Amino acid sequence: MAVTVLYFAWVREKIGKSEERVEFPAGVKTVAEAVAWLKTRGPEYADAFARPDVVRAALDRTHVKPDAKIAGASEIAFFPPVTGG
Amino acid sequence: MAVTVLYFAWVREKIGKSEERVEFPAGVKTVAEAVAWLKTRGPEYADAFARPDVVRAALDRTHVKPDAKIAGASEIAFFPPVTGG
Amino acid sequence: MSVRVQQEDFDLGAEVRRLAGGRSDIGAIVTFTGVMRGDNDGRAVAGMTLEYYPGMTEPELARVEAEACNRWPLQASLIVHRVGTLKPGDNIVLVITASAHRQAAFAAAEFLMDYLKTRAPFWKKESGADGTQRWVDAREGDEQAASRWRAG
Amino acid sequence: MSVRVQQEDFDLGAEVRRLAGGRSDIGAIVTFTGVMRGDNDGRAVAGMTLEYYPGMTEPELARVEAEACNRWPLQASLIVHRVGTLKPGDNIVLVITASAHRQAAFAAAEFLMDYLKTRAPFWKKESGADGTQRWVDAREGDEQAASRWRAG
Repeated sequence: MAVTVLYFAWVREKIGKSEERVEFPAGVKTVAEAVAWLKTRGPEYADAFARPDVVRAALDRTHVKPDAKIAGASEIAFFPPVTGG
Repeated sequence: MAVTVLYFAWVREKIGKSEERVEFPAGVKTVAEAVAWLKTRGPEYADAFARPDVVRAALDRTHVKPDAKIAGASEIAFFPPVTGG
Repeated sequence: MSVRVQQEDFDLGAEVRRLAGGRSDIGAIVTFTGVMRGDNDGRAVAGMTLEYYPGMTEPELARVEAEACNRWPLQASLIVHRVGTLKPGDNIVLVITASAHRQAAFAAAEFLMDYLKTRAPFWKKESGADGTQRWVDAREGDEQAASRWRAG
Repeated sequence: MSVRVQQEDFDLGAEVRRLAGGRSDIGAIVTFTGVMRGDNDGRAVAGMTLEYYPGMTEPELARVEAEACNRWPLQASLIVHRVGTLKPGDNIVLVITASAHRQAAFAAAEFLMDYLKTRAPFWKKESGADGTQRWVDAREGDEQAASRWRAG
């Protein structure tokens, strides 16, 4: 299952890209599992997700919790806590 | 002791004037006593002060309670509860 | 920190620029504009006359404003209240508060409006669409709204 | 009822006129303007870049606005949030709420700001006066401010 993965703010800076297509293995079912798997891809990912409780996620542009199922999503985004306003 | 007495809003309309000089008798010490004495001056005063708990007072342009002493004041104002804003 | 009582309309944008323009110590600006509605308590209203107590209303507004500045760290504030004859849709009152943070600006603006409504000597007389006139009654809810600041 | 994300500045007076001008069913208009300060946590700040998530930020703001309209009887509302590069004194965000009565307008404006600060995808990167850059940390106080609306 290939999905578009987006990174924002310091997550984007640490990983060094704002967007990529990712083919998650079949065993990756949830957002938390997607993060764990991404961390194995290289030191820049390990650094960006060093504190996975800090990084927030959205599935198809809706805020989700780490236990959200990624099946069917076409876009996953990872970003720090928001600081607008 | 002669003081300037001002009336506002429907107190003014009922009494039929906005301002007058009044010589209160020596026995009139408080705002409540001033109201009681004014009520004896005619039916228009009796009507304006028919519910003395509703009419508010200021001494020299400061809100006061009915038991405030009028001695020394040069201006007494009577008006309904305020409705600005 | 100033208060004005005037017949003329006010310009919200211009007042905010005058208060906060070019300043970089202000993080939050809250404004409240009170507008005359065309109905009140289910009655169609054609116009309104606002009476005040010259010489008492201005210092009373200044006292209310000073109390807000005592309670919250405000960088700037303004109260403008109109008097005279107004029609539905006309501005009545403007309150502006500016602070480093939004909580102080919001709280101070609400406080100013609550206090102003129960303390500042203004009286509204409405002209109904049917030609009758009546003095607006003070609202019990306004007294309650003001009283919540006394404990705090 | 609308939301906008834009690089350009906004004009408070013009936005209020557009929302409420000529209407006689609105009695209270509250505006909140967030302005960039020249200091943050004791650090002198020279500039700021605001990043967002195109395609998510706008609908998220619209959801926050719809929630406010569910909770309070609003006649009109607006959220404008700037993105891109800003300097101290620049406007960041504008919230406007209009209602028949002031309590609803005040509460809805505070709610919009509290919710926006914890839900809308924006991220601020500050440039210090010393040339260093840093991403602004989310404030614990903002999360607490937003949580008070959940019980009510």
